Amino acid sequence: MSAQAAAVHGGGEYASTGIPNGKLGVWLFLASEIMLFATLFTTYVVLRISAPSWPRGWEELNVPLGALNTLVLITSSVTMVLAYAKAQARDKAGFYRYIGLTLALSFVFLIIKSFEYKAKFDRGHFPSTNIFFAIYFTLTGLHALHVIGGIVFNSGLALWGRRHWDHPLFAGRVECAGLYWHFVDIVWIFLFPALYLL
Amino acid sequence: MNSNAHASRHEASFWSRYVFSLDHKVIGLQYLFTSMFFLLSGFGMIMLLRWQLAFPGHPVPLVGGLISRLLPADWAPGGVLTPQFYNQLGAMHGTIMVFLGIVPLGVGAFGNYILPLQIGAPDMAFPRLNMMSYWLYLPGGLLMLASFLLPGGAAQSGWTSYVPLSIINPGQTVWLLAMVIIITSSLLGAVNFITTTLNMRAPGMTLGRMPVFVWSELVTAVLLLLAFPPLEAASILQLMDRVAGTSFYLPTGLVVAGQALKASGGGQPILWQHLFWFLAHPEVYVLILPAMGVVAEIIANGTRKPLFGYKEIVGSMIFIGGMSFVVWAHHMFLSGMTPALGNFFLVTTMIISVPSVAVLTCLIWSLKGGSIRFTTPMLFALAFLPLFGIGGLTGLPLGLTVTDIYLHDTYYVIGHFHYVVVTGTIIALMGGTYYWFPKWFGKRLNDFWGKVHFWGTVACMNGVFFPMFIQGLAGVQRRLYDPTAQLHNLTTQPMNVVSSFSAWLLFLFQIPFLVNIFYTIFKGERCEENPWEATTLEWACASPPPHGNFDKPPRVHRGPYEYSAPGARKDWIAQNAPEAA
Amino acid sequence: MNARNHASAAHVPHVRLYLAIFGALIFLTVLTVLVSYLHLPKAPAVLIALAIASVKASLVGSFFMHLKGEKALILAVIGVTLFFAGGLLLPLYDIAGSPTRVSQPWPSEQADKTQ
Amino acid sequence: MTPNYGWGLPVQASTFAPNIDFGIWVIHVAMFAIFILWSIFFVYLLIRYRRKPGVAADHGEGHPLKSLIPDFFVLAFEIALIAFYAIPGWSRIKMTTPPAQEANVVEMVAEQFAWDFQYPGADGKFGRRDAKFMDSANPLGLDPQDSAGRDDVVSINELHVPLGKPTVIYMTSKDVIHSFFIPEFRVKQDAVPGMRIPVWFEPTKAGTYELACAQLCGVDHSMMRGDVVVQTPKEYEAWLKSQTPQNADNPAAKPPENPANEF
Repeated sequence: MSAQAAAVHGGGEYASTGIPNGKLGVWLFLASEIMLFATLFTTYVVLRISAPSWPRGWEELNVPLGALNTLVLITSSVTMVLAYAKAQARDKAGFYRYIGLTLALSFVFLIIKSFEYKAKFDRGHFPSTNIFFAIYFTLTGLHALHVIGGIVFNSGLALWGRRHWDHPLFAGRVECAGLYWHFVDIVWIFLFPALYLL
Repeated sequence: MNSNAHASRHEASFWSRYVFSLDHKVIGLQYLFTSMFFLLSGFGMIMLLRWQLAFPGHPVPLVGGLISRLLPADWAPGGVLTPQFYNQLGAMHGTIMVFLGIVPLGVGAFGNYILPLQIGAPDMAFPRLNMMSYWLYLPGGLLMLASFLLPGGAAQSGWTSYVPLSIINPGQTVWLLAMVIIITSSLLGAVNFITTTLNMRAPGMTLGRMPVFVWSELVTAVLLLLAFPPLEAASILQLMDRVAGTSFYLPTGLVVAGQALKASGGGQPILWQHLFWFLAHPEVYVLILPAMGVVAEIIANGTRKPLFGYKEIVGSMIFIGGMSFVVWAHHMFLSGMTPALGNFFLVTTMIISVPSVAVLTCLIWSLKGGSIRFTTPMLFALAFLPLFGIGGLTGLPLGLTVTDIYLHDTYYVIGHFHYVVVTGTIIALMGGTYYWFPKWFGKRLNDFWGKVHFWGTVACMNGVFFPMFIQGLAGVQRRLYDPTAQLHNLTTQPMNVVSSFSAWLLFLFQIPFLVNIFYTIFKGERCEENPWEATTLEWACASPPPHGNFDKPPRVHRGPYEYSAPGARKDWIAQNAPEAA
Repeated sequence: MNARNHASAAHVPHVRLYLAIFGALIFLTVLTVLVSYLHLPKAPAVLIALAIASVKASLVGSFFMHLKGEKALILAVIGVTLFFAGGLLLPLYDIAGSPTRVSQPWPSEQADKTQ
Repeated sequence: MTPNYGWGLPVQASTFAPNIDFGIWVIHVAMFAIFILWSIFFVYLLIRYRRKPGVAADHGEGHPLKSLIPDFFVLAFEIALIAFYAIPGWSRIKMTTPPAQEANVVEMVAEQFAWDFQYPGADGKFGRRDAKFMDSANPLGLDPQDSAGRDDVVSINELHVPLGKPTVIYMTSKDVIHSFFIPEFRVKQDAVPGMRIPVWFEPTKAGTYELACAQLCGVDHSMMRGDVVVQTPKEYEAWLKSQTPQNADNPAAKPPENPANEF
C-alpha cells in the first residue's frame, strides 16, 4: 500500500494529475451518481408532461415538513464542511463535535422522512396508488438510501479516525466524505422543489 | 524497498493471496476464468437453441433426455424445447454474453491485468475497490444463472427486456436484481481504471506515450461510468413496477389474457427503451473498444513497426466515446418514437460510423512497410480487420432509416452485431489471450494447436453468421421459436441448418483452445520473459510479475511502439530502455 | 496548513465564510417555499424554482465542495457528465410532444379528452 | 411455397417497396465494392510485407491524413445517401400519413398472439371500444350501445384491403409491444400499448400476403401471423357486405334486443 500512498500524494515519482487518488475517485463516483439522478429527474419530467393530469405538489405533500427537512440537510452540509475544516486544523475535539452533529442531523432527516411516509401510508397512499406517488416514493426513497449510505460512510470514518487520527490520508478521506454528503444535499435541493413545490 | 516489505506481509494466507486478493493481477485472472466460464455457459445455451431453430419441434439428440429429466417438466418434455424455455435461452444468452462474458473479459480480465503494467503502476489506485468489484460481479453472475431454477424460469423477454412484456413475464425480478449488482461492479471498476490511468502513470509516461490499449480501456471506463447509471435507474423503476405495483412503464388500460391488468397506469413503455438503449449503445462500444486496443497492440508488435496514425486511432476512440451517447435511438426508428427524431439519430449514427472506419483504416495501413510475422496472435489480429469490416459495413443499411424499416428486428440485425461482437471482439480477445499468455503464466501456448483453433474458429464463425444476412434479407424475424410457422421464412430455412451445424462445429473447435490453455498452465515449459520482443512496459518486468510489479517505477523515455528504429542494434527498443548513449 | 497556530489564523475566515453561505442557503430555501405559496401556474413556477435551486446548488458546490479554484480536470469531469446528462432529455421531445402519435388507447376516448 | 418468397427480397407489392429495395440494393453494392477493394489491398499488404530474412521494417513516417481519403469517399457516399435517399424517403413513408378522406382507414388492436381488425362498415364511423366489454366473443371490446359500431366489421388475423388506394391502419395493442410487419409491402411499425400509431401502405398487386409480428411478444410470438388479402374494390365491397352483422342492415329501424352482435 505504501507505493500507492506515495502515488496518493499526487505524484511522488508518478506522472499524475496532482489530484489525490481519493478525491479523483470520489468525483468520478459522483459523476455516475449525477447520471443516476439525472435519469430519475428525466423520468419524472417525461411522465409528468405526458400525463393527462398531475396533482400540484402541495395538494398531496406536506410542504412545511419538506422545507424543514431541507433546512436540516443544509445544516448537516454546513456541519460537515466545518468538520473537514477541523480535521485539516488537526483539532480532534472540534472534528468529532461537528461530525457528530452531521450524523445527528442525518438521523433527524430520516426521522422526518419516516413521519411523512407514515402519514401517506395512513391515508392509503402507496407507490401503487398512482403515478404521482410512484414517482414520489421512488425518488425520495432512493435519496433516503443515499442518506443512509452517507450515515454509514461518515460513522465508519469517525470510528476509523479514533485510532488513525494521524494517518496521512485521514484529512483527504474526510474531504471525500464531505464531497459525497454535499452531493446528497444538492440532490435534495433539486428534489424538494421538484416534488413539493411544482 | 517498501514494495517488498508490502509483498511479504501479503504471502500470509492462501485466502488473502488467491481468493480475496488485492493484487490486480490475481483479480485479473479471477475475472479471466469467471468470464470464460460465463462465455461457455452462454455458448452452451445457444447450442440448444440452434437445434430448435434448425429442426423445430424435434427432440434434441444426445442431451435431449438429460434436459427433459433435469429441467422442470413443462420446459423440454421428451427433449423438445417449449417456447418459454426457448425464450429463456435466448434472453439469457444475450444477457450472459454481453454483461457477464465479454465486458468482464475485455475490461475486467485484460484491463485489470494489463493496464497497470502498461502504465508502469504498482497496482490499481484502489485495490480494495478492485477486489470488491470482482466480488460483486461473481454473485451477480451466479444470481443471473441461478434464475433458471426459479419456478417461472429465467427472464424470457429478450436481453433488452422490453416492457410491458418484461413486467408480465416471470423471471424478470431476479434478472433486474442481478443487473443492478453487475452494474455496481462495473461502476466501481470504471472509477478504479480512470483514477489509475490518470494518476499512476510511470514517470515520463505522458498521455501521448500511453499504448493504444490503455487509451481504449480509459475511454471504455468513461463509457461504463457515465452510461451504466441510467440503466441502473431504469432497472430500479422496472423492479418497482414488478414488485411494488407502480406503473412507470405500464400505460392505462392494459388487458392481459382477458383480464384488465390492475395497475395504476400512466406509464410510458417507450421510456424504458430510451433509457435501456441510452446504456446499451455505449455498451456495444464498451464491447468493441478494448478489442480495438488489443488488435492495435498485436499488430504493432507483429509488423515490427510503429502503428500508423497513433493520434488518429486515439482521436477516433475518444470521438467514438463521446458520440456514443447521442446515437442510441437508431435501435428505435420503428418503435413508436417520433419519426422526426429518426432523422436526428440517423445523422449522429452516420457520424459515429466514420471514426470506426478510421481506426480500421489506420490498422490496415499499419501493415504497409512492416515485416509481418504470422504468429497465432497476429493471425487473430489480422482476421479481426476484414471480419470487423463486414460487421461495420452491414451496420450501414440498419443505420439508414428507410432501409431499417425492412431490416429492423430481422436476422440481418443478428448477423450484423454478431459479426461485430463475435468475429470482432471475441476473435481479438482470443488473440490477446495467445499474446499475453506468456505474461500471465510465463509459458507460451502451443502454436500448432493455436493455428488449428484459429482456422477452425474463423471458418465456423463465418458459417454461423453469414447465412443470417441471407435470412435477414428474406425478412426472417428474430427471436422466432418456430421459423417454419410463417410462410416467408420457409425458403431460407436451410440457412438455419447451415448456421446450426457451423455453431456446433465452432463449439468443438473451442476444445483444443481450452485444452491448450489448461495443459500449458500446468505442464507447459517456461519461456523467456519477453517472447514477442515487445516494447510496451508490461514486458519490462518478470512474467508473471511479482506483487508490486516493478522494483522501482520504470522511467519512460519514448513512445509505445519504437520498432525498427533506424540505426538501432535490435529492431525494438523498450519504452523504459535508457536513452541510447 | 497543518501547523496548529498557522491553521487557526487561516481557519477563522473559513468558518465565517461557511456561516455566510449557510445564511444564504436558509434564505433561499425560505424564499422558494414562499414563492410556492403563490400557487403560480406551472411554467413560471418551474423556472423560478429551478433558478433558486441552481443558485443553492452552485453555492454548496463552489464553497462547500471547494469547486471554486478546483483543478481543471475535476471541472472537466463534471462538465462532461452534465453534457451527457443533457442527452438524457432527448426522449423528452419524443414522448412529451409528438404529433404523429396520440397516446390514447381507444379512438372514442380521444374525442372527449383534450390532449 | 407461394411464389412471393425467393432467396432475395420478397416480391414487391406496395408503392414504396421498390423505393426501399433500391436503397437496400445500392447499399449492398457499395458494401461489396468497399469490402472487395479493401480485401484486395489487405491481401496485397500481407504478401508484399511478409517477414523476409534480412529485410527490416521501416519506421514508417507516412502522413496518416492522406491515407484516410477512402474514408472521406465513404463519408461522402453516406452523406449523399442521407440527403437524397433517407431523409426524403423517411418523411414520405413515416412522417406523412395519407389523409383519411382518400384512404381506406382501419383500426387494429394487437393482442398476445392475434391481430384484431375493425372496419368502419357502411356508415364510415368506428364504434366505440372499451376494455370492459372485452371477452373472447368480443376481442375488440365493441360497445354494444354505440350505434356507430353496430355495422362495424371485425376480422381476426385477416386484413382485407382494396386496391388502388392507400390503407391507413391506426394500431394499438392490448398487452405488450407487437410489430406489424408485412414482408412483401416492406412495412413494419411497432404497435405499442397505450399509443395509437398510424401505419400506411398502398398495395399494387392483388393477392394474399403474410402479416407477421416482428417484436418478441411472448410465448407464441412465432405463431402470431395473419393474412393480408388485397382485392379489387368490387370484391372488397362484396366481402365487407358479407361480413356486416345482420342486425345492422337497418340500424334506425328497431333497437336490438340483445346487444351481443355476432359475426
